[in-house]
Amino acid sequence: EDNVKLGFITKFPVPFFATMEDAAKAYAAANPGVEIIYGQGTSATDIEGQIAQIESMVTQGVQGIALTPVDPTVAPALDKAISQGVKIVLMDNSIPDWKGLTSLATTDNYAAGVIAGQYLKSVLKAGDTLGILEGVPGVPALDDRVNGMLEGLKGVEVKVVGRAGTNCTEELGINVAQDLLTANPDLKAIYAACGPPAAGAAQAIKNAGIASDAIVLVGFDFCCGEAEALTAGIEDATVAQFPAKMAELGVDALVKAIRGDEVPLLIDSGAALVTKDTMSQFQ
Amino acid sequence: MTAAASASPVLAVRNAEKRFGAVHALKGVSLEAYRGEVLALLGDNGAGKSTLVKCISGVHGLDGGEIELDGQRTAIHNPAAARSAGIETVYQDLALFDNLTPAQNFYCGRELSFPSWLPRGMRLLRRRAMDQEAAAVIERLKVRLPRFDAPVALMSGGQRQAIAVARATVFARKVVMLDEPTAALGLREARKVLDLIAQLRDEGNAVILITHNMEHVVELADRAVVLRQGRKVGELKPSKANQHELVSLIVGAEA
Amino acid sequence: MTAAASASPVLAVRNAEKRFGAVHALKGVSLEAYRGEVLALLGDNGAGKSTLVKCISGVHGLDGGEIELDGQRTAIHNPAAARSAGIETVYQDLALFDNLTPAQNFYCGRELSFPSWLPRGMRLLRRRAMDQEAAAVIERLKVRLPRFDAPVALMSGGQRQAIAVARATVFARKVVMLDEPTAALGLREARKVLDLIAQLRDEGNAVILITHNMEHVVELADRAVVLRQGRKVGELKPSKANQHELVSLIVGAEA
Amino acid sequence: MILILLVVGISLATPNFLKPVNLGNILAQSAVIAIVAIGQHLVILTRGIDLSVGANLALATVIGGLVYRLADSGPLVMIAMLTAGGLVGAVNGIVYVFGRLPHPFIITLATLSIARGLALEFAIGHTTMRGMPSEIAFIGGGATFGIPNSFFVVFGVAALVLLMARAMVWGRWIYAVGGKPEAAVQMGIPVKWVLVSVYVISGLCAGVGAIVLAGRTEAASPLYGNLLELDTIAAVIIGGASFLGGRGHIGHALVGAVMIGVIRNALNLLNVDVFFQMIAIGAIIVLAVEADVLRNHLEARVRVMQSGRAS
Amino acid sequence: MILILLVVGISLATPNFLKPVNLGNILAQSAVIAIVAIGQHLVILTRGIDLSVGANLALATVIGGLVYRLADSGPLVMIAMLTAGGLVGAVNGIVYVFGRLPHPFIITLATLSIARGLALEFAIGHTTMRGMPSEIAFIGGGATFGIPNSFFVVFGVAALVLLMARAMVWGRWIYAVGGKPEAAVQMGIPVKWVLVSVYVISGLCAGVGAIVLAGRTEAASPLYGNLLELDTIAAVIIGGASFLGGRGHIGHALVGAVMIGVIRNALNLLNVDVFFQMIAIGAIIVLAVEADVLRNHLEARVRVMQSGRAS
Ligand SMILES: Nc1ncnc2c1ncn2[C@@H]1O[C@H](COP(=O)(O)OP(=O)(O)OP(=O)(O)O)[C@@H](O)[C@H]1O
Ligand SMILES: Nc1ncnc2c1ncn2[C@@H]1O[C@H](COP(=O)(O)OP(=O)(O)OP(=O)(O)O)[C@@H](O)[C@H]1O
Ligand SMILES: [Mg+2]
Ligand SMILES: [Mg+2]
Repeated sequence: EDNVKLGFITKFPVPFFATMEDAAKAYAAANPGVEIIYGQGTSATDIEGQIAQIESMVTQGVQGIALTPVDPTVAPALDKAISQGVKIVLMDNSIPDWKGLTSLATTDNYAAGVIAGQYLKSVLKAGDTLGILEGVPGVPALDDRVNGMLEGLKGVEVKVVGRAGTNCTEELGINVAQDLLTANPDLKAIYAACGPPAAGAAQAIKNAGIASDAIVLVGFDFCCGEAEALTAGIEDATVAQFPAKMAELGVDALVKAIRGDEVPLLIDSGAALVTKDTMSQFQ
Repeated sequence: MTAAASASPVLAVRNAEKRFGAVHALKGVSLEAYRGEVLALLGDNGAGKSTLVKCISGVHGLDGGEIELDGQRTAIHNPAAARSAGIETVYQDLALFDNLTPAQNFYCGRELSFPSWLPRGMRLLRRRAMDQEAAAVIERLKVRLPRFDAPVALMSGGQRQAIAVARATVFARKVVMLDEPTAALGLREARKVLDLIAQLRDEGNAVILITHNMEHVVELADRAVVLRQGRKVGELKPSKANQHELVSLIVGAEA
Repeated sequence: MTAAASASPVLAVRNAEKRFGAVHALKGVSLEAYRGEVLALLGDNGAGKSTLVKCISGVHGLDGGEIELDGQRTAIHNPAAARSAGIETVYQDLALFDNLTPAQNFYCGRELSFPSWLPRGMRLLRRRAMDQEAAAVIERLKVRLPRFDAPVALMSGGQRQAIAVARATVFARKVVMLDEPTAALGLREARKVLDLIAQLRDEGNAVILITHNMEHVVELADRAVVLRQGRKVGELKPSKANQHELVSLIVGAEA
Repeated sequence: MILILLVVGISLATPNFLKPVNLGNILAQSAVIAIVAIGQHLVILTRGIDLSVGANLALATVIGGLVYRLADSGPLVMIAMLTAGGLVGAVNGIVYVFGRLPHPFIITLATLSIARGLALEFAIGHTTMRGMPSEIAFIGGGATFGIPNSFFVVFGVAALVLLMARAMVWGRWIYAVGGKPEAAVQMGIPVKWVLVSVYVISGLCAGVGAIVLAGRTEAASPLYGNLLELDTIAAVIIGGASFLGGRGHIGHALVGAVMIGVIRNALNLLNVDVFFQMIAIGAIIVLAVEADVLRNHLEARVRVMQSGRAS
Repeated sequence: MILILLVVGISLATPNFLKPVNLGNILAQSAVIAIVAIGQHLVILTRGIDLSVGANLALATVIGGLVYRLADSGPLVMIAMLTAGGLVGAVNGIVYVFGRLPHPFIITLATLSIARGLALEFAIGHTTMRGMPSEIAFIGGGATFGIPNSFFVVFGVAALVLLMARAMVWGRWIYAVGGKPEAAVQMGIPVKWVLVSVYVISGLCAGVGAIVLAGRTEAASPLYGNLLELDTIAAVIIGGASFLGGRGHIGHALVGAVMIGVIRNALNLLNVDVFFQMIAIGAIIVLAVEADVLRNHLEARVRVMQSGRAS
């Protein structure tokens, strides 16, 4: 078979994307003839950095790029790449209304949010209060996690008593959670749209000396200290994606497409609810 | 010398009051300056001379009293107003821009520019004309500058002072105030500045000169006003004869 | 007056050379200063006087030539070295800290502190002692300051200069250089500074005085060294009689 | 100078670097930083700082994006972006000057936060809005004779500002205000208006940057321009301007911007791992500035020695 | 002053604000900013700026986290964090001073990038490492008599630095260097070492901040301290220090830090919408500073009028 050269671009340095990169490296090791070069941005808002990476990969003559688009606005750069014969596979999240892609390997964040919402619905009752630690306001994938959760929660009249951005950092997570707890001593549940603020919220609950079963904490990502919080019983559930699977499926689809095989437009790598009892399967 | 005391004053200050927090720097000072006359403003350190100059030039606002120009009560809100009313000032701290060349310093705030129908800031600079004219003035004052196109930052104290004095002469139209213009000057340069002051006077300006050098006062001044601790303590016509009287006015009774 | 020219010089500069880029500021200048003597350093603006002072005080390094202290060739790498070798300087720009009070300015870089076994920066300040001693010196100089505990930023030109001169007197031990110390001073303050210079001399310091005031030179200086455009053009004993000769040395042949 | 050394070194290390398409990429990638750095440069000339440029740019794209939804007109959208940028700049300048704030840091930090908040608030769905008029896409993403159009925009803005700063009275005043603000007051320069004007121009440059970035991405986003303030200040300082005001040349700010672009591009081409990229960028920037310092120092030395021999 | 007004206003708007537990929260939330702002304050006193504090703090927690994995010893981990912070500070100071850089902006921007890169590189799994010795958890997260322990840390650091700045010769030198650097050289002050020392202390403060934050979260993370540089500089400037150096008081920097904490806390308590929070933070900060400016202005006026009547 022909040798292929691919680019693999992830968003920014968190374990989720590191896991994806590792999976891609494993794929390249297992498939001689597949050469992959890697790139990563610096933050959740590093749009210009990602565009620069796409451009320089094209310069280096890759035949395809698998990437986790940090923002829909990288599309023109991808279009330019496609015009040079480069195939594009998106991973993790899509670019709405963009038709250039060969395939998309993803967890549907909205659907995953619904999973979290349904879990909350199962433990909360009408009149309970909920605080939301958002991710980075304006980042669609993260906003979907919140909107999906609210969708999943429909049916019980839960009162949302606070929403604040955390930039997906633990520091802001702990501060905002602390303030939520103060403003609403009767708070029943906290939902965090990414891992670090979930861990921060767990720490805030612990520091406030609130009994771990007095409050429901649901996170997202299953990373960055959530495992410890689940083990300790402070965090009750989180939503895990399967980054390794996502990367492997994405790269595989790209290689196949370059070699001329037919690949499906949508590849779902799935998401699942993780609780203390089920967490061992996800580690 | 050429002054006509009977003529009306071009500049008059009446009962000027100025406070800086607890410091009462000017306590009801009045003075008058006439065209074609050199008025010496004397006083020991901290007497309030520079403060008075800055009030007239619009840097400070007066807390009380008023300023008349050509008999008209005038409010001088800022230095731009003073300059366009024809008052030029050589400040004690020189007010030079270290990052600009002598010519640029000369015309700063008064740039030669065109076209005149544009607002001032948007006009184009006439660099050549400014360079030439500034060079001519410097030449006239016989100031030796190491380089004419280098910023003034590295020039010697005297060179800097000469530039500041030269600047005021270019724009003088009515009143010129010089706050210790010869303090850092060498013999030759000091002489040039004195000549220049005489020339400014002869051109019909009212010159207000602050200095601690009695020889210069006796040589040039038509009248002298003496301040002590913010108060006007005397006014007389200086001469070799009454130099001692002047000195005791300045330093106070105890001297 | 009390100088013994036969004694060996406490400070000797030999063939000092200094360039600033294209400007050749010192061209092989030599001079000697003796204990108990006032040496006037004269020259027109830009002659290189301040540059020479700054080379001796360690602000600039020499490009050529050498400096001897008490007959020992000494490299003065920085101002701290000069100060600890006993050389105090009053700079033309005063080197005052606008944000500090007079007392703090006095002792800056030389703070009274304890315990002495700690490295200097880590010792504790003896504020009271510094405040009192500084106040005493100011008192002695009869400088009128509006407030003693306010930063010097807002003081008048003369007040600032008086503080800078007073500072040098506190630490004088061997050589004191004063770069135009009376330039901005009123009559009374100038007199005090001259008295102080005499006192520094009588205490056995070698005093180097830069000034443009010939009266002061004639009154105080035991010897005068004249610079012109970076070169030493003469050295003589100033007196009323040869004041004219001195002036023509300073301004050059054409005058 | 240092830029040239850098370019030579990189081209030896990675052959792709000198490909025309890559050089075009670098220019396009540096364009936004360069344009905004020009405004930042003027602000720094007056001893100020403008932290709001990045958020301002984002807000301008969002406003432009909203206008585009009302009318698919390139000129209208551009005017909207420029107006938005200029307005934020005017707020900075006016509050700083007439509010007598001790330093522009606070107000521009505040407008950074406010503009970012407004951009998120206004953006439809609080997120990226795709689509831009074709004129804007042409300016930001197109190329003429293989040279990205954004390069011409940089060139145009630089030439215009250079002309204003060098040939106009106003430019002289900027240097005077930066050199010695008190003296500028004493000389009767309308210092307050000069200060306001540089913030307005910095805002307008952010508006131009918004046009270029929106054109390049064919979208508007409230997240654009993150940390652009640091990049532009770095470009200006690398270019040799001083925070003490009154010193520096616009050309140098452009060199600084391109230098940052070249370093980032080279690290991408060399496939350097992300974490190491961050380390390398920091190190290279310091080395570049340090090299410049040493060069000036050596040059001064050599000059002294040469003139010594000559005389 | 303004802080008090702010507090009164907020407590009227939200009754929860004055609850002891919330006041404790504010202190804990402001602690890191306050500690790091103390170091930043010294740097700004000397006309400098330290952009690296946030990344430095992150690196320090990561180093501490690594040491914790080797030995569960509170003192050892603390020493590791302080050493890491101090070292980065030393690099800043030494490169700036002995590299004769024109301004510390460049080098601290570089170490910001480098320290962040190193933190990511070193962190196990490139991410948050949970777990801290109990001593550190006690310092950062515990409370004594209902007062968060981190408050005592802030207090201790502030008292120590205040003592050093006011009572020690070194402190006088800092003000001298900030007031007029050339004069400081002329007076024989070891200006270079004074400059190095403030960057080292700023680094050490980042190290202390790392201890508090790691203790509060019981974790180490390479992502900590994002934008902390802007928060601390804002705290210092809100507190009234000047970028022109030599002016300002450490107490004011603390007030500035608490002010930022109070504003953020109040907006959370009031359940203000995310985007509007950003807008409100910006607006309130400017208003607070502006109120202070006006107050000073009025006070000066009143004083002139009173002394006018008295005489
Ligand atoms: N901006 C200011 N704020 C506070 N006090 C001031 C200010 N300017 C001057 N002063 C004080 O006002 C008094 C008069 O100062 P001024 O500068 O007018 O004296 P002067 O007569 O010019 O003295 P000199 O001959 O030394 O220049 C001094 O006590 C000075 O400290
Ligand atoms: N740091 C510097 N860099 C470049 N040139 C300098 C520097 N310092 C002084 N010069 C130049 O060196 C020459 C001598 O200057 P210097 O200050 O020594 O003169 P001076 O004799 O003290 O004059 P004045 O009586 O005016 O103070 C001048 O031409 C000056 O412009
Ligand atoms: Mg005065
Ligand atoms: Mg001199």
